[in-house]
Amino acid sequence: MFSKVLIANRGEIALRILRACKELGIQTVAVHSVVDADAMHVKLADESVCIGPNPASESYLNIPSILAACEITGADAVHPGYGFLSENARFAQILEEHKIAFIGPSSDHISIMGDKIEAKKTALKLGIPCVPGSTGEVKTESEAKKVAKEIGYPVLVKAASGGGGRGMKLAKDESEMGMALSTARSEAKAAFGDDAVYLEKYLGKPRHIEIQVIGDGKGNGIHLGTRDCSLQRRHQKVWEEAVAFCLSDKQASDIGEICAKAVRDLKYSGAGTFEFLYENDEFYFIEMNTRIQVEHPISERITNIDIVYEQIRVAFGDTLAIKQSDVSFWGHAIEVRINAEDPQTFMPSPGLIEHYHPAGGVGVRVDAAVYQGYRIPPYYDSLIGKLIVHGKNRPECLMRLRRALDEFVVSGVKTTLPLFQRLIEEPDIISGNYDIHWLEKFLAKTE
Amino acid sequence: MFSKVLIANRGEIALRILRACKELGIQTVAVHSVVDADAMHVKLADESVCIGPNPASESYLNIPSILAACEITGADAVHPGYGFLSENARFAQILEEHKIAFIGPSSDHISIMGDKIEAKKTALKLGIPCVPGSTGEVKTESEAKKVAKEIGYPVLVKAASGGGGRGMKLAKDESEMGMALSTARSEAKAAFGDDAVYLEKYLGKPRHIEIQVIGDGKGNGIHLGTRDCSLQRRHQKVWEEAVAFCLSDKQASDIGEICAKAVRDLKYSGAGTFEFLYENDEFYFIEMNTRIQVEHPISERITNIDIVYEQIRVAFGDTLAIKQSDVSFWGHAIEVRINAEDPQTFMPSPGLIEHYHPAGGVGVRVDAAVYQGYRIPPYYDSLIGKLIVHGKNRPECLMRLRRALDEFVVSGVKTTLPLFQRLIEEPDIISGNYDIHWLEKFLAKTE
Amino acid sequence: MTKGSKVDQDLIKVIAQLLNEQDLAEIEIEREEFRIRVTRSFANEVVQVAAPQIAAPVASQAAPQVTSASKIEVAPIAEDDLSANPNALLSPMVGTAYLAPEPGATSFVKVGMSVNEGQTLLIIEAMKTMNQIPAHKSGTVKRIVVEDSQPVEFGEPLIVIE
Amino acid sequence: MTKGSKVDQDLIKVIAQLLNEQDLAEIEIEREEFRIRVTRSFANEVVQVAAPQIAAPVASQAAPQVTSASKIEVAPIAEDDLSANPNALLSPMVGTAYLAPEPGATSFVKVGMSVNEGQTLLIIEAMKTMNQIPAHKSGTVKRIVVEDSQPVEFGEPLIVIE
Repeated sequence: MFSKVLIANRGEIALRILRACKELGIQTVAVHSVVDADAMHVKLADESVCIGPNPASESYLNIPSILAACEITGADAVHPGYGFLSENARFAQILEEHKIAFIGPSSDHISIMGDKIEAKKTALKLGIPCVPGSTGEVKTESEAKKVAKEIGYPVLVKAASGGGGRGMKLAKDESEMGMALSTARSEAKAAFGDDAVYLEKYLGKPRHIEIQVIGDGKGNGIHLGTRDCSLQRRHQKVWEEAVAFCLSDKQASDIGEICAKAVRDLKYSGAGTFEFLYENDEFYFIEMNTRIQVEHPISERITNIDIVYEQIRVAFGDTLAIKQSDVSFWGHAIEVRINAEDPQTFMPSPGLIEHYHPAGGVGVRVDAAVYQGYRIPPYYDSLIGKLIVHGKNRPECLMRLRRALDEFVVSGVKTTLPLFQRLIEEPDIISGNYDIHWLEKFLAKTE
Repeated sequence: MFSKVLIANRGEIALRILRACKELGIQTVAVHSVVDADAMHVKLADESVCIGPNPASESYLNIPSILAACEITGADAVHPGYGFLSENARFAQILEEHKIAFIGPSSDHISIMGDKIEAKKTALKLGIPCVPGSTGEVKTESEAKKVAKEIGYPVLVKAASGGGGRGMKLAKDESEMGMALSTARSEAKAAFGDDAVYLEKYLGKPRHIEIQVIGDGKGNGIHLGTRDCSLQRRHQKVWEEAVAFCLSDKQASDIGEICAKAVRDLKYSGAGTFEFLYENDEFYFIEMNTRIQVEHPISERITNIDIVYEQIRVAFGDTLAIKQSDVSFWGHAIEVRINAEDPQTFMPSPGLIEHYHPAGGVGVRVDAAVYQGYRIPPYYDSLIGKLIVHGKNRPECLMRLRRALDEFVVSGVKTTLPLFQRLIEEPDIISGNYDIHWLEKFLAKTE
Repeated sequence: MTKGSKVDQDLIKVIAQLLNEQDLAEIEIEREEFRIRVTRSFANEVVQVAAPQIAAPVASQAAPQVTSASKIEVAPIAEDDLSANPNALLSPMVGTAYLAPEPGATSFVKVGMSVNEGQTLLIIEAMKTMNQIPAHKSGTVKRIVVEDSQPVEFGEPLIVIE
Repeated sequence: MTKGSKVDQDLIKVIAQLLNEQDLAEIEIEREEFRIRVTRSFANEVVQVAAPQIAAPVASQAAPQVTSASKIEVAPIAEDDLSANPNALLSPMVGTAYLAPEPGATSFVKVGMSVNEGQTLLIIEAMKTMNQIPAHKSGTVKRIVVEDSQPVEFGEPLIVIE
């Protein structure tokens, strides 16, 4: 096993990785910006190295600095977490060249899945159902209109290098195509330095369904079931459930097996997620995330499999010890993301945590990197913790979530906890009757 | 279902019960002594009633006061937790007479199991293996010597109404019998107002193994597997594990089925625990606890069954919905009891909790009724919380426990957390090579 | 005097600025016939406030029938004060308070009445038993805190005698 | 009064500096007709002490090679002070510090030497690259904080020039 893992991240995921390393008996190195010297995972790590000033570009995204920290600490592996350098193929490649293990897939797989057009081509080859759309980049308005007519309006124009909703425009009919194309292109250029765009059929009321997979790079691959992450605001998930309760068992195991087979065929190594839109019993591939996801704990809870353990083991070169037949699903799990944000306006709310008391008791897991007296810095994203609850079935899980939300205290900063207390009383949430647009409509209605 | 449950207890178990009620949609009434007005479960309850001054005899043991609280709040059921009135047959009977449900077995079953001699007779009738000993009370020294010769020295003289090690004396050979008999008798008289004693074979290095059961009073009964609670100090458990890893699967399911059958034959209602000493592949019944146990969460974790839910449901009159074939066991769980005590001398350490930060993350459950700024009163027992960890197997579970202990912060008062940090490094603990005397020997050695 | 206070105000502003700039907790200045002390409060409050914060999320859900000192939202501050007031007769038990011997009858006492120590002031019913509650001292009834048929808990103020 | 308050202000600033430098909690000065008391609150540390508490259980396990400001057990207090001292040259990068241009060679500087701003004082190796680290000001080398071949992190004090 690795003797020392450097954790190239911060916040709750850094603590998550640190916990897994400690439990596997691996030494840990926390790297951090100046302001993060007080972070909980830094305090708990065996060693820590300040790698730069507060802006992420000079610290958590600073590849030379992180490599130098590997050198001076003798770390033999790097776990990138999510965000930051986790899907940076160049970083993975540089580590490969320096004979330091990257706890994630190969740089080639990151590259393929990081390019949306390439990813879709690969998915189609692997037999993964995709959204009807252009087979690649569309360059001219006339080409776009031709493709759009084939797949049927409304149509989305999307940036090839995009993400997080930027560089994405809707054309409801042919008259809107010119404008959608040019604005998507210029947004894409500005945001990603690449103006390539492609077309996709727009779905009216889809759900966001995703499949958690793990491969060992040797042709073994399994899936850990489905998640429904439809409750989103500006393409940011706020509430996730496992399993995706709108699917029949057969639908879930069929799409799971398609994804597991893709992992085997790709000889993909590490954890990954296939994301789909789901409407009228059809799945439409959106993208594959080649890293651990924020919402991984709900899959862990229903399968009793520690995904970060498995990431570390396969990165070390172990053969995947879990077969698909070993994976069973028990009950239902929900995660809500506790962000330091105003629960109505979603304005970030950094500052001092005056009181902190996490929920406890049966069926409750809290992954949070904060503590009473911790000052949330204004430089990074606002996720401060996750509340994960588990129950025998969805109604029991919702009741437990309601109970846990009542106990959870974070004060001094605003958080999204009150939003969840509102959501849990909504009939559509209780019945599970929501799609990817539901939350934004709900928020608009109650503004 | 019940509309309102009165929780006749305090501390972590009161909070545990409150959580279950909230999750089942039942209103809650917290009753409390004057000093406990600040307790966490009182703050979280729908209603609260101060039932008397701080001494337990005037509040938590004050039956008229608790009944009056039921009357004025309209509670239709009482959950007694553990300790206090939980095994008080008279209390159960008074509630029965007042048509208020007692969330526990019938007063008859409490009476039978509360009398050690009666309990043993019943166990023998039910086919439960017992320690060889006198068939009932021994009255004279000559009778005692005769019985002791038959079962073989060393022999324990035990109080019929005893518990917690009081009224219990060892006779290593015949010459010690006279003294053991008279001192046990006088201790029993002083402690329990009853000088009846009986004899039992003394076991040299037994383990404490127990079986969690649930019955519905209609002839249905299941077991939730085994626990090993051998790590004790002065007959107080400090560390419990599920399953009892010294048993083969067959041994575990055989003894489990014997206990489940006893529950069915007795028409026992509610949760209960059959406690055994175990030595040389033999089980010896000690007693049955007719209530929820402190260590119930480890059984909950490996079976995914919420024992408090089931207690409430069967007390309401529901038929047990879980069949034995529905009960499966996954992984290993360990609970450590966090007491506000000096970890070496075990002197109680009440006072203000200055910092409190419970462990979190995957596989960790914390049942604690304290918070930062809470003042632990000096009137009650010193249990302030429980740390429960779960893993795929015992080694993984131990590593997770080590990790969680490193994270757990309670300051301002002394706690037993440092004891567990020492224990987890002991080879005997790691290998599981311990019996009911191990901990006291370890503590004596390191004094 | 008015002018003086204006001067003090300016001085306090200056001191406050100093406290903040220099990250100080307290400044005290004393001269002949003049003394000023300015303090700035920090984090100590953190700990004590923790308790009510935990209760806060529950407030909206419950509709407690029973007034409890622990529920900040429910209990009027005045009652808390009464609990420590030696003039207040506190309930010795949990039960239902009755101000008259039977429904429709005249109350045992009214505000303004003189009472003697040991005289029955009200009845608390618990477990179908009517418990006569005597005055703990002689004096005049200043206030009847409970209403007829109201549930009371242990230690709850019932009647104030001065 | 205005003049007086100006005097007080200056005095308080001086005292505040003393409190901070000397790490004191309170200074009180009393003369005839004059008394001043300045305190500095440590309440904030309550919160900061929570941090070491979390770290504490770990202390026995780790054998950190890298000195980190966050590890109370490891970092000498002096270094914390140096980070804020304008005379201290702080490391602009993570790497390994070398005091001489090559193994066995004479050090770039010694304590007591005069140096000019921009003059190379040491080398930090990162990613097999030798980075010359220049003096941030002219003056006399008062202290060399790092040892030869020591790993350094971003912002770590290297050399003090006065």
